[in-house]
Amino acid sequence: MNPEGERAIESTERILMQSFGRGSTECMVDPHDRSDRFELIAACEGATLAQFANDVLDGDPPLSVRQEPRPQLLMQQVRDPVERRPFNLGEVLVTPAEVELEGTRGFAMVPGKGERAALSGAIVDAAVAADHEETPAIIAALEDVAARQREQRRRDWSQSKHTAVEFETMEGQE
Amino acid sequence: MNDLPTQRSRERVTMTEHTTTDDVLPDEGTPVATDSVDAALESLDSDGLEGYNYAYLDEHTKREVRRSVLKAVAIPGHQVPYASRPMPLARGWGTGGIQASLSILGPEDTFKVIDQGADESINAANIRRLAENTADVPTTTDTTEADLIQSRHRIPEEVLTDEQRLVLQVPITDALRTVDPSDAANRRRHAHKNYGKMWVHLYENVVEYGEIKISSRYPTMVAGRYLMDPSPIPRWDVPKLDHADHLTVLAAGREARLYAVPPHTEVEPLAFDDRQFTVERFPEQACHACGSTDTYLVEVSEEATEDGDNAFETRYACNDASFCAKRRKNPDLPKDHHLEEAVDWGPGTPDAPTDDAGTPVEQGGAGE
Amino acid sequence: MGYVAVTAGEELIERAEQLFEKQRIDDDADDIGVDQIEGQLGRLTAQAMSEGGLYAPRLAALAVKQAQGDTVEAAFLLRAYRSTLERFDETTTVDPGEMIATRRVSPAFKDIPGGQILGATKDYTQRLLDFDLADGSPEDPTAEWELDDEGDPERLTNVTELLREEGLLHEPDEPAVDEPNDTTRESITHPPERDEVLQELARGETGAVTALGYSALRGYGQVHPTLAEVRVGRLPVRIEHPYTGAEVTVTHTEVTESEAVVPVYEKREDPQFAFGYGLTFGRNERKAIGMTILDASIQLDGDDEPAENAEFVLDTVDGTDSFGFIEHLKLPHYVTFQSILDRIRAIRERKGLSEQSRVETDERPADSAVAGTSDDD
Amino acid sequence: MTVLSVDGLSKTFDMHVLGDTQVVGLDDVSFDVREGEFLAVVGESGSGKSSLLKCLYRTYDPSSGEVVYHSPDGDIDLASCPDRTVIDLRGDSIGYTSQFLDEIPRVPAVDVVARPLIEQGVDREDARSVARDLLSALSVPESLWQAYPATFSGGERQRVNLAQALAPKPDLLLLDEPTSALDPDTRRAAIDLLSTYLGSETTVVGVFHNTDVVDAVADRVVVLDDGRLQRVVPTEAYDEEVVLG
Amino acid sequence: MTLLEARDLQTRYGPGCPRCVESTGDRAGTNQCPHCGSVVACADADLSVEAGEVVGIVGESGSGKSSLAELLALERDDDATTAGEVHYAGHDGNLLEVDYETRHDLRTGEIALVHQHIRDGLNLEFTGGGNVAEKLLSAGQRSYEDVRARIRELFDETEIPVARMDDPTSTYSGGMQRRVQIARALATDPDLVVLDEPTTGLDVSVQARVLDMFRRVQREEGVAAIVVSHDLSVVRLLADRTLVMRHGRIVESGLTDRIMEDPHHEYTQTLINSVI
Repeated sequence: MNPEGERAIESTERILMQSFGRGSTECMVDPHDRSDRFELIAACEGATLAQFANDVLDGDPPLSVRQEPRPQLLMQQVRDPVERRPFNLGEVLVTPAEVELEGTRGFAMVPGKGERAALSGAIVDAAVAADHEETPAIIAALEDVAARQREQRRRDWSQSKHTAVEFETMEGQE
Repeated sequence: MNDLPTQRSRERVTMTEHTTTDDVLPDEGTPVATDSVDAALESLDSDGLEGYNYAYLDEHTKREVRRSVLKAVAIPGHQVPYASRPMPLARGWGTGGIQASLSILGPEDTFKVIDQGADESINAANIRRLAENTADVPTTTDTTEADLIQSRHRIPEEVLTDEQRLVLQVPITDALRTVDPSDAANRRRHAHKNYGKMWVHLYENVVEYGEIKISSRYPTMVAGRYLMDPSPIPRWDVPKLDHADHLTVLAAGREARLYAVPPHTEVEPLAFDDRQFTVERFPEQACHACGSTDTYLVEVSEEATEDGDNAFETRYACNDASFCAKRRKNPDLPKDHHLEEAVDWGPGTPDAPTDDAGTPVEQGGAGE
Repeated sequence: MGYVAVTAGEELIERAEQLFEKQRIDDDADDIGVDQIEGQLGRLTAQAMSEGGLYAPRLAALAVKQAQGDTVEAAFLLRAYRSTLERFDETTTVDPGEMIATRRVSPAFKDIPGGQILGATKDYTQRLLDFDLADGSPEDPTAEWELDDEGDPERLTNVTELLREEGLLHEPDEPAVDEPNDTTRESITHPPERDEVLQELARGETGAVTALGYSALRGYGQVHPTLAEVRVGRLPVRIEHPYTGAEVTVTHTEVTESEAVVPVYEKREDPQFAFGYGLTFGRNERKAIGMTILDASIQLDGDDEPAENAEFVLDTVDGTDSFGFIEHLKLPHYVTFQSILDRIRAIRERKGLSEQSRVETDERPADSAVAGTSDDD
Repeated sequence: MTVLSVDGLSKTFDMHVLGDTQVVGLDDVSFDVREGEFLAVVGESGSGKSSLLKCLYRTYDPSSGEVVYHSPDGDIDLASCPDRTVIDLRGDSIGYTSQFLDEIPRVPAVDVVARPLIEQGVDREDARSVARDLLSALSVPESLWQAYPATFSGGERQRVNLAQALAPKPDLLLLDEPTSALDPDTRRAAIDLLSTYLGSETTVVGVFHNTDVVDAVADRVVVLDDGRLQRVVPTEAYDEEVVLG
Repeated sequence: MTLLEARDLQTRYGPGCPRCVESTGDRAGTNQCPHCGSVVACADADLSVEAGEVVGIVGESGSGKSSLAELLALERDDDATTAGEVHYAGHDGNLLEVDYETRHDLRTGEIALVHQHIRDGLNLEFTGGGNVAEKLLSAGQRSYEDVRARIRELFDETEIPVARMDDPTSTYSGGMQRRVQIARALATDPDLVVLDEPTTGLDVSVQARVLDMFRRVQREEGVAAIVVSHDLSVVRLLADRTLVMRHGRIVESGLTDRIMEDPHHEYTQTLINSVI
């Protein structure tokens, strides 16, 4: 093992000392796009979503709940790389919700047990779809989520790469 | 109640389908308060957030279990696989029995739960509490008043009627497991009615011990076709299954199999013509509480009160606690006291050990 | 007399439970928060999720707290909770090659594309008790790191794919379009399909998977694999958006993946490696590697070694099953015990032994051989 | 009355292992065997004596010709009848023994001799009794009766062999040099036994090495030379030839 | 009386093609089809067995003799494709096509197979008597004492010490285990016993005794037998008639002594000349 290896081990230990649970996800780009917005809402903090939802509800728009926010299961299917056959890895707890806000539907799903976040997310989704007056603020917040996600992801990756063993033999090749 | 959690993905619930097939939510959804998100949440049916379904299991699951029970009734003694759900009880603590019971129970049914003969044993109490909490059924400790009896390892002494159903909790579903741990191999044996290995087990029992050594879980042929593990009921209870009036469902949660003995079905414990099946003997013993000599007794060690030499003494007591309570009030009460016609049913209590040939157990009439 | 009928059973159950709950608050220490468990005891919650077959970090932390740290009990709580929930759907199938890895080592190759990334691990350090941890929270040791900006995470080429390109690993048949079997819905009948094996192993109990996997290495089996790769990272959880139909990511699951080559050559005329695969929720390399060995062993379909017998492995690795059944032995068994007593006495009488002993209470545990080989559950 | 009619019997061996060469064993042999007679087959070594006997017993498959056995149930061509007919005849009508004991390892001598009788359905002890008599008549020491023949001398084995052949008293007995290894005294005992034990209901066709045996027991002599029949003559006439020859 | 009549028996491993049979066999010099790679383990096999008769089948390993014997013993190999007809005295129809029930009954009552490998035929954990008992109990006997009596009788007949009948079969010598197999095969008085390589795994000295015992019991009981062996001396000792197999075909058949002393087929001549 060369000095690089020792350095990598030290770095590794340091990462381990950090606490876990950062929970970053991949970022997407366009909150106007329904699919992208879904992902940003899913990654957004519940409190933020609830705040926007309450803002939207301030105008007392007609609201009906098409799917009650309730924890449900997603069976995660993974393709086994040996036989390339899908198998069921296990279930993931999510909370979906669907609303109709002033005639516009909104759908959201958040990880874990999060009825409030899911309902808020669905309201936010519908509000943006209907171009509610809160839309610019929501978009800004979701864009901020995207930016933070991206930054977090890059930092995690850089940290991991900081523990990568660079063998001397590789240098000539690269 | 709204969605079926067990739908296969080919029946994938899209949002549109979801609302149209939903029998609770109208197409346009549930209008809710719009003061705030929390107010909206609160105005939703609280059942949708917190509550459990009737009888804990969702309707689809119960339907599936009922279908499996029907299949089991149609093929007496055959083990039917079913999708056993994780229950809020540990595996081995009656998860199969409770799934069968909860699937069969309706609000008009009276439910009785016994564990090792006693209604008041802790595990019976726990199961009864689950049924009470989720299925809202009345419960009883009186065998003759129950519509459905869930039991761990006993069949009540009082004769069950054709209006009653018995659910036995099953730890191990296959009688052949004793001679071969492989379910795949045993499944083939059942398919081919190939029970030679079990017969050799009995034969070698006699070679080694002079008689068949099996205590409970006595291997039993059902309707002359399938070999059944009757669950660890004592041998005493096995003859009660033969041509019984009631339906018996045997269900295992951990092993995800259930099977049944329909009413009026032949149930025959495996034995030799000259080494016969015998039930447990309680020679010269009677229940110290009610005086019964025709019931299954268990030994009770008690601190001796008078005799200073022995720290403990052994007494015998009825295992069926609720019937014992009745007998204490009325010592002559027959086991078929509640029936219009007496039945020649159930084992008596032979007083002497059996001889080599295994003298047949006297089929003592009820109440002898 | 209080023996035959335990009266007031329900009240007693409650009291026992209350006593258990009291243990949690039995001293002056602060109540441990679910956040703390999720954040600081990540391995514990990961194990509960993995064995419970349910990815829900916060609820897993709650379960761990409620179970006072008993992972199997926590996994059991998750499973029981799970069975009250509806299933929204299956996710779209994800390829593990999409994993964003935070750790990746390849014991098979010194040098692999993307490099060996040690990530967060204490594998290579001395196992010494760190008494500093006993008091106070330590500083972030990475605070002073001067990180190069490595850009967006790269997808690391799967080592098995490298081997496949070289023809050392067989090219599978056309991937089945069928839905995989789901063992949580239809119980397995033997022999199992491979997808059923993988699902059951993925939610197997860590100790059982490790022990059985080890048994094969120890000599009760032929599989002594070379790990092609062990990775820890995150896999996207994706559904089809109900409005747009596009695949969208709801969240990510942290998983551990292990792949091994096994020098059991499948075809004589064209030797190729056999393979083992392991994948499980959370950070649990031990279990993933154990699963890999068991997957490879089961494919050998041997009769004599436990790890090669699919029926044996799948019947014993599930923690909830084994936990419940082992613990049910605590339940009263006096009906069946009476039946056993009857048999042993009859046999002893036949052999002319101990005519008198039937009423002696101290004979109860006698001749454990018969009790031990009884057919009682 | 004729018991066996041999007509145009030939046997050719196709030796694939020797480069597909053909070896002629018998060439157009014809003769009759009369009921109850003792027919000796003589000739130089290699003249086809053993081949003839084996063709009669169907151990060799005749290439052409007929061997008609005039059984009480009708004529049977031993050269062409089904295998199963041969098996049945061997079971109760036709016996054969060679000069070598075809023994089953680890079977006592007395049981070797008794076996054919037991297989014919004779009671086991009765069969052993007959066997003991025969062994005694052939001067096999009593100490050997319960021993395994594998340990015996050549002469002792041949006596066991002969006893086994004689025991069931077949209608037609084919003997291939059964006395070759016997000393003169035993040979005489064997000769006596052949006439006394078998009696007139057994027809014998035998190959004998020693002319004294031929002299003593044979009614007629079949002379073979290089696979061909030279002539069939009464024993007396054959004796004269030998003397004159 | 003809007990068993088999026509055109065939066992094939592999997908098969229309040219499999014509492209394999004695003349082709192989049992593997050059077109589809299938192995034609046996084909075109006709034979019959008379009541009480012993038929030997010889050939080197891979000649198809065991495949043929399995078909005759109604043994099923799920990996193989089989064809042909087996008729059995007293039973209508082709036994290769009967349902499991009938096949099971035939195999517990009338046709017994003595497996080449002890483990295929015996459960070594059972007692020796238990192995025989299994056959009797499977055939429906329900009297313990009758079963015991029959086991003693069979042990006596097959020269196994009766005193050992309650010992685990795993403690028996190889020769005794083979005898238990034979006792088990004879337990229900079958009409036909198929012995697959009856001397496998036995010392030479033990081989002879087991064969002699079988020959005696076979004659006494009048049971027909099919004896499969690569060893000419086994067949020579037991069989009245013999079939010689090569490349999945019967190349020659006849009286056993005729096969031994006047072999016609080139292969048989080689085989006979190869005997040490």
